[in-house]
Amino acid sequence: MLTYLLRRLLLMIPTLLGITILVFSVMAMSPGGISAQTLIGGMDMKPQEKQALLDYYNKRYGLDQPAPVQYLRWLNNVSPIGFVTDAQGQRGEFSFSKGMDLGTSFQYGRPVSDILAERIPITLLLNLVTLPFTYIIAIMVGMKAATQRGGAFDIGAGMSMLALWSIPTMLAGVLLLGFFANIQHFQWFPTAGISSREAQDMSFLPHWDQGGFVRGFLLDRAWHLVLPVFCLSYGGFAALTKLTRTSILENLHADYARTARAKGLAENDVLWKHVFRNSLLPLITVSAGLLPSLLAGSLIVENIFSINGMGQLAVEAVKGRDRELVLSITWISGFLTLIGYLIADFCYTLADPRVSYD
Amino acid sequence: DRQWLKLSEMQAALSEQAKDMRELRGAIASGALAANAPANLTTSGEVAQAFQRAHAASRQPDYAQGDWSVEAFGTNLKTITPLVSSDAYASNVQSYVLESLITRNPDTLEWEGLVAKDWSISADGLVISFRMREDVSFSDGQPLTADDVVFSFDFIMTDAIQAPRERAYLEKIKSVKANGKFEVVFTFKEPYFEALSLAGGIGILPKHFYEPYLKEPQKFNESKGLLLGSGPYRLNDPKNWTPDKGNIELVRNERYWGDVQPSYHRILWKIIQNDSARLTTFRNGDIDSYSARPVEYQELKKDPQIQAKSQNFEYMPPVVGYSYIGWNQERGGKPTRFADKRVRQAMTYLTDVSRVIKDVMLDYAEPAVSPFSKASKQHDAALQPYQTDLDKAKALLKEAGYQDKNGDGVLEDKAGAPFEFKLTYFQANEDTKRMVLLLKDLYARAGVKLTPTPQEWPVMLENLDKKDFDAITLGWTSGIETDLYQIFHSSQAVSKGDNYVSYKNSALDKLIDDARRTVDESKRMPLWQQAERILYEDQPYTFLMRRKSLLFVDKRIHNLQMTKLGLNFGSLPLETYVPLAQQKYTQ
Amino acid sequence: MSSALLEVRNLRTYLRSGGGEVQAVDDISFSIPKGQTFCLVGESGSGKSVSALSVIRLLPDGVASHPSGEILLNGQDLLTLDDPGIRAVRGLKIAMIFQEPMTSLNPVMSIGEQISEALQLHHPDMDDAEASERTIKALEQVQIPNAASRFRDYPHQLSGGQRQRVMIAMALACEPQLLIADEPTTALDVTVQAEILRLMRKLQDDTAMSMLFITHDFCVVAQMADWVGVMQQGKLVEVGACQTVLRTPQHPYTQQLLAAVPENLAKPGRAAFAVNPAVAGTTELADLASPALADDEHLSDSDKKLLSVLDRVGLRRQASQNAAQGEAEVDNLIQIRDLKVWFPIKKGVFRQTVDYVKAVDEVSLDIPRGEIVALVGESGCGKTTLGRAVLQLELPTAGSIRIDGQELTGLSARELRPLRRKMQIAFQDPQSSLNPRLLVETTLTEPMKVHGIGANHEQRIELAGQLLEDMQLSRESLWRYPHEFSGGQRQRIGLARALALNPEFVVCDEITSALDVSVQAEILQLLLDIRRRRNLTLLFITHNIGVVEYLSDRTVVMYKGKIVEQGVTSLVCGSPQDVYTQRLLSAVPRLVV
Amino acid sequence: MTKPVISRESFSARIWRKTLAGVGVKFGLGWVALLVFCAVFAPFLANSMPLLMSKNGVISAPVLEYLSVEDTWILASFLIALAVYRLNIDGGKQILLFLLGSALAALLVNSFVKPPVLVIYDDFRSAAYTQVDWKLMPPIPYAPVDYLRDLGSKGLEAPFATEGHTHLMGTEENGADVLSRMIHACRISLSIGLIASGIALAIGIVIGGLMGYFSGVVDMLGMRLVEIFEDIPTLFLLLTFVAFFGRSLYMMMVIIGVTGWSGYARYVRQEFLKLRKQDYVQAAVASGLPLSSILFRHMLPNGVAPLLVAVSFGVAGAILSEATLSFLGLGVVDAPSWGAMLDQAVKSSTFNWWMAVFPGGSIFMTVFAYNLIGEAFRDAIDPRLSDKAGGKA
Ligand SMILES: Nc1ncnc2c1ncn2[C@@H]1O[C@H](COP(=O)(O)OP(=O)(O)OP(=O)(O)O)[C@@H](O)[C@H]1O
Ligand SMILES: Nc1ncnc2c1ncn2[C@@H]1O[C@H](COP(=O)(O)OP(=O)(O)OP(=O)(O)O)[C@@H](O)[C@H]1O
Ligand SMILES: [Mg+2]
Ligand SMILES: [Mg+2]
Repeated sequence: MLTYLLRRLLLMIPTLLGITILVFSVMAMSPGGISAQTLIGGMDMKPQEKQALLDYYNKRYGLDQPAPVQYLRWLNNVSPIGFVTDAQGQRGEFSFSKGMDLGTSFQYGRPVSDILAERIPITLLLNLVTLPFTYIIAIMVGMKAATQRGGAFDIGAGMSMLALWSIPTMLAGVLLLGFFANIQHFQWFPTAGISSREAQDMSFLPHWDQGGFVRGFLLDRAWHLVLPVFCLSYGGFAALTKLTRTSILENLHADYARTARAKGLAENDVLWKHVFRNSLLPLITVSAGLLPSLLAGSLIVENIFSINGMGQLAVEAVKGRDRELVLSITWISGFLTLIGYLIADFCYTLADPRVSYD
Repeated sequence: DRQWLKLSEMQAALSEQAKDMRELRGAIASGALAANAPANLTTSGEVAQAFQRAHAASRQPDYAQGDWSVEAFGTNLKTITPLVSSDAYASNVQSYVLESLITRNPDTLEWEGLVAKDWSISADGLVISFRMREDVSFSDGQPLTADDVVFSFDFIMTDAIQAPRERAYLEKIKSVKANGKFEVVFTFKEPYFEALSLAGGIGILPKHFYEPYLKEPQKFNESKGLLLGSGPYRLNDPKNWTPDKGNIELVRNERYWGDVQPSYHRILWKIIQNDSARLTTFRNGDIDSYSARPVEYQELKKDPQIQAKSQNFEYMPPVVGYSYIGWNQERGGKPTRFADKRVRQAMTYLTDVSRVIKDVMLDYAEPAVSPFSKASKQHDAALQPYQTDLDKAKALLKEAGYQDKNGDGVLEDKAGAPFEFKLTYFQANEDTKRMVLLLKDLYARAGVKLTPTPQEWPVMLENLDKKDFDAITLGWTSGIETDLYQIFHSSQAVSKGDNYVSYKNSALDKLIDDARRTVDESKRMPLWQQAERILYEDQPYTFLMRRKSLLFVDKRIHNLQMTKLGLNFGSLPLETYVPLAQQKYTQ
Repeated sequence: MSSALLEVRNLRTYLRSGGGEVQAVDDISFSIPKGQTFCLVGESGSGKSVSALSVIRLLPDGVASHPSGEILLNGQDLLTLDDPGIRAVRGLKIAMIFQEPMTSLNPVMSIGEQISEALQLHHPDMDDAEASERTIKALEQVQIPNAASRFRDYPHQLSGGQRQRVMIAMALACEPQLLIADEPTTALDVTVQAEILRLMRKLQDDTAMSMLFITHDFCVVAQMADWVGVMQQGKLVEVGACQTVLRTPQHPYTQQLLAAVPENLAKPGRAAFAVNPAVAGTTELADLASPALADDEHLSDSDKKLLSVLDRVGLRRQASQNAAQGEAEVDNLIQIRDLKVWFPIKKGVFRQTVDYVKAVDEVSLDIPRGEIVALVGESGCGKTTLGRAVLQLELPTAGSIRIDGQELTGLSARELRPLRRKMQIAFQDPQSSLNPRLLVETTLTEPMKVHGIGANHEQRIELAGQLLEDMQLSRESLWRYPHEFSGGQRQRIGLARALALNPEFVVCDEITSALDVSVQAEILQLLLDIRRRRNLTLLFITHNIGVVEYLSDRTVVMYKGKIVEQGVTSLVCGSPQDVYTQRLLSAVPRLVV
Repeated sequence: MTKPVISRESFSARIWRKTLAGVGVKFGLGWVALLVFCAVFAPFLANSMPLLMSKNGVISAPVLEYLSVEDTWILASFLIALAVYRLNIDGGKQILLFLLGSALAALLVNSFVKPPVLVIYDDFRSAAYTQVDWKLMPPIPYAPVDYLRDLGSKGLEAPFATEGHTHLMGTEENGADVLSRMIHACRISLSIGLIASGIALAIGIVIGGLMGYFSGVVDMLGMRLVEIFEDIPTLFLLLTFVAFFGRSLYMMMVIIGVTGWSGYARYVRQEFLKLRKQDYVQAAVASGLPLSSILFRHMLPNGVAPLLVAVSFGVAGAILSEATLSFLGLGVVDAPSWGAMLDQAVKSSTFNWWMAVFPGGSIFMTVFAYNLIGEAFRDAIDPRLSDKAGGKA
């Protein structure tokens, strides 16, 4: 198991390197490339002032050097082992404990690590709420469809899931906002953010107060998450439901299910005790694959619901050509995805005794 | 971590209270308390000029303190630390917290003292000395003295501090000296017509708060929420605001020194990037104002639900900027087709500004003749906007050598190159896009082919720096009095200067230099007018229009008035309030 | 037959499939007396499984219907039972085991759990401790070593034979009166099959249960059955006591089936060569060979002759080696020397090779021109790998392979191409051995074109047509797709493809094991016929000893990657020397009538 | 022994028949056919100039004069496709012939069609075109970029709201007729889906095929490449590419294609790994067939069916991608596209239902149609699903 883990982690390194190289080259090859000029937004600056600022950035980020050198510099800063660099960008001796420095965001002027530390939890929260939600619904529907194969429910669910899949997220988001967060229709949910200002002064759990019901931080958060989470998840229903259905159907007709029936087990027990666990296996495998698409989905959902997560940040970073931020966001989301795959594989080992890694 | 934050807030509050108690005791002992009685109880005679309007508001029968003011920003702020921040949103926030020596009177547009009591200017205009009020303190209780003003200047002028823009302006100042505790003297290197506003407009930073950062400038440059001042509102925690909070919240400065206390308990800005979400939030009553595009404005004005809950304003503030099309005259060291004055004039004749205003802006704009607004004294009333004239334009183009030789409908120059150009514009603005599409059709009638080229902001900036574009449409903001130097002086046509159309006219250069040096307004204005006539003739830009502000404000907000500076909504000292009955947010 | 446990009367089972109905079981009647075994035989698709599933009512509800019939278990009609009723019968009174031990157990439940589940289901008051105790007992009963410690094992940790034992343990846990076994040994090796069959007979004796045993192998029938029913297209064409049916089959179909068993096939033109030192003769020979008799001066001439025969047999090994060498000098088409095919086992962070699966290990073998060499051995012993290695489909780790004296190893694909013409391969699975997207014509003519056989397309088509006719297929078959043929027909096309290049040497990898006996017989006869006409050399991989004896001139026995015995077929099969070979042969069920 | 059912139809024909059996798929194909029709004949369906008119006895067809290079090429390609379809030759050759034909058409059209560069749509409502003996207008008499300036349109009018000129689906922000834009936008939606998936498929097959056939080091490196493209959220890659390389329609197709191949590669690899072990592939190797034949004749066609399913979903995904990019403000500029229209609706704070419903509905319908086709196709291919009711084997 340990060697397996180690091997997987080692294999991540070329992938992550590849990701950063790819993104870096895209940025470097793009018209204008990465240069200090893109960092200076001010219009009302005197030429010499501008020049001074340019020099400052050039020195700091080495932006006047050729792209490969810039990349290596960046890589050296990011990797936990490498050469120590001082404030002037001079290279010092080799060290194994220098720590990671994700650099400073061009447009925010803040350490990238700080920014990400703020944003990642939000996006992860959104996704981690979405994932089980998607799964529960998909499994329930898929199961019912499989057991009533060919029936009205099966066909209806299949069609409507496919239809859901086909609705563009932004349309759904805007319609949801327009209808369920609008005083003109149903103002059931808030329009923006993931918690309201008032909730910061509330206790964590909902409770009754002398003034009446206080929804508490938790409930407030949940209330804010309803629409975004729905928007993020509905697209996943179709694929997962289909998968669940297929998987259950396949297992219902498997030899071991027949064995179980021959033992005298009732159909329901066959389904739940034998078929269900086996049918979950393919679902575990795809769960990791959902993560990147969820991260991408966050891009739109966060935009519509004014949630300050990674997605929102990614769009801003790309539009603002914030090299350090773009690079870190990509490799970190890549890393998260890879970890996701790893966890999924690990869960698979737990669920399926046949698989073992040594 | 949320709980932990609250804990630290509480600690800060407690320690401040303890300090207050100590000070209070000291004050009682010295018998100074009487002078510090609550400001809004004092009679009008004792109210400083700058607070007169606010005072009048507080005399309204339904005036009440309380409630929050809630607004929305369309983008997330990166930082609200003064100097480091660069956007209008941050400076909006800062205006509630930082104060300067003087402020402009909304009715007369004259300067009047805020932190300064009065000031004197030397005869040559090079030395300005301000006498300051002695009762001003920062929101943490420390008194504000001349030292703080001197510090503010020195701080900005420190190279390590990332304030190149401010530094560039203040370069004209030779020195700032404290003359005693409450007098400060600014000395200029050369006469400058805007010297007073330059000196008096510096936001006063508390020395005790910001001085430590001189040692760690990097920390300051990268900070996101270092904000403390003497203004009516303060950050709950002046050091630790971060963008991830998703909103910005200011609380009332309980120690505010001003003659009138502000009305709202809190000022809150939410970040809502999606336009329709912002409107919905406004509809739902969760934000107090909504600034609309012309098309929206017209629709929403008719919307009964909006009508029932809000008041709408359309106005043209005097400082409103103008939009233009800049014709690039030099590319890669070679003159372009727009280097020919006749071509530029022809383009202006083709640009049917009144149609743009009518079709795109729905009449919520007025044509711009020059960089100077109609109301400005810099403007020569005799100049009228170019009247659209297709024939004149065609004639001018023909004179400049353009003709359709191959019969494909597009003009060719003498060398046979077709008259095609790309018009660069900022992609995110719908109105601009509509306008460009309209211009495309208008130019087509004269056989000129326009290719719309929307661009991302960073790309556009880069192209401006490299002067890599055919023509561009953008806007400039203006002040009460507008300096032409930065944009039209030929010295600014160097690389990365703001004269990126490479317009050069030595006569204009001389006029600009003279005007800037002339402190006497009556002599300066004719110079500006002369300069304006040259610009009018040369058309380095085709001046388009000035847009009206179109604003919906919640009906809760009372005492909204139009001033010469525009709507008094959000102007300081605060004049608006929410009557008790309509208050929505409790403390 | 008065004490019949199960009595099936006029059972019809119709299955809905696609648009129409299949009359899978058409009016069958039989009965199984207590403690006895009833065997159902018949070819694939004849309705054996459906009959069995009808009895335990495991056919899907919506699909199956029974227009007529009764299934009486102890006089109670199972067809009229409601759902809970039939569930009480399943497992408790009738248990069933299936063909595929690999998939019949739930892969994610431990075997102990699965057995106790059955126990607790039918004995609701049994607590966990007792259930596991009974489970362990059941496992011991089926001779699983260390039953207690294997309780928590998962199915994949067991071998195929062990899994089938677990299935049996599970079926017998509740001590049913009737056990239905649907081809329980078809997927297993002969040696394992023998053990399982022995076990089942023993358990039957112990528990006095009845058995409904389904198989398509008459040899197994001979070992197991008290009663036999022969099915054909859903009908029971012949029922009777085992010996009677096997000895004196009445129905032509039964006769035809019995005749197709390889042992009963007439051996074309080789009867004389078949010196069969049959088991019967061995005792006499052993007597003769005893030292007491050896120095007896009074031995008769005939006895002396016999002794010398015995000597020859004893020295057979050496003799056959000498013979092989001698022949090599004459005409050995294929010469394999010290061939190793090792598959690396990679482990660890960097996937270092830590060990090898020695699929083929130091194998030396000569195949004389024009002979059929049979390669036998248990599953996984490396037969296929060897065959593929000869054709360079698997790269050998070491050793040399020569065809016609030309070295094959180390040649590049380009250099190999002309040699490929000489050697071809045919496969076991008729489903996957033909490209489903290509017309038979393309499958046959494409290789010809590559190797420049036939001057033009028309000529190649003519050749291909000829080839099909040789295979007793119509010429029109050229213009069909593979899925339009039956398994046997496809196998013929597969052979035709192999022969299209007119090779000298063909590897046949279990080409008949997926086929019914009658089809198998046809193919075998065809093969002999072709060999005769084209002077083909064959490496015939199989695990069916009957086929080996019928077909091959020489036999090679492999065990764990090595050749343990080789020689003339009659000698190897008649008096095996190697322990493994002996075990293999003794496990082969014979149609001893 | 039961005789196997002998049917004379080929594998692909059987898949086709099964695919077409459902109701959903017929609807899906119908919708796609409608889109194709609209895309091909867009200039004749919605345009500002008369199809035919007679002035002073002279009959002219202004639409034809103004047909752009693109219009002409699409028409020509369509005709070639029809002709090729009629020819009785096998599939691969048909496709090749079509590609050749339309490339030739592109060449010819580019050198011979010279429509006017500047079109002033207002003129078609001037005397020159109104005072005629008779004229035949297209069903929707507005071009997609005809902003109706002469009619004083201020944009954003609801369906049937305007007097004097009907707009079945209203007008958009700039005053152009929504229906006309919708019709012309079919081209973008169709082409972006097909071309982008085509590019992705080509890359995916090559890389996946190499990985699957050679395995070992090639496989290892290839998988890293796949992971790289898989782990960066596609939308993010798209965003980066578009932001940095500008946004023409073609660029967008290429980018969506270049970023979307990883799934196909994985698929092909798996399929090839499986196929490599198949006996008929082994037999092909044993027969000494050349590598190209093994890869493209024996392996690819057998692995391609499940791939096609993935493609039909991929096409749907590409359409959504375009819409999403438009939504994030990175769409195509002037050309009418559903995504851009939806974006207008979504961005505008005054919710204009016709701007959301029609383009949004079309995106939905198109994606749904492709998904239906893909689904039906998958069911047809996957025997485990379709024939389950029957046998157990
Ligand atoms: N679920 C089903 N639906 C429809 N037809 C079926 C079904 N199961 C079996 N059949 C058909 O019923 C007939 C009898 O099948 P059955 O499985 O009993 O054959 P078998 O004798 O057991 O063959 P084998 O030796 O291959 O197992 C066959 O034609 C088969 O195709
Ligand atoms: N590509 C491979 N990689 C690793 N091991 C393999 C490979 N192919 C075969 N083996 C192993 O080599 C051994 C011999 O396999 P082979 O297929 O030759 O057996 P076989 O005698 O043909 O068995 P069967 O009768 O089941 O067909 C087996 O243990 C098998 O697991
Ligand atoms: Mg069967
Ligand atoms: Mg084998």
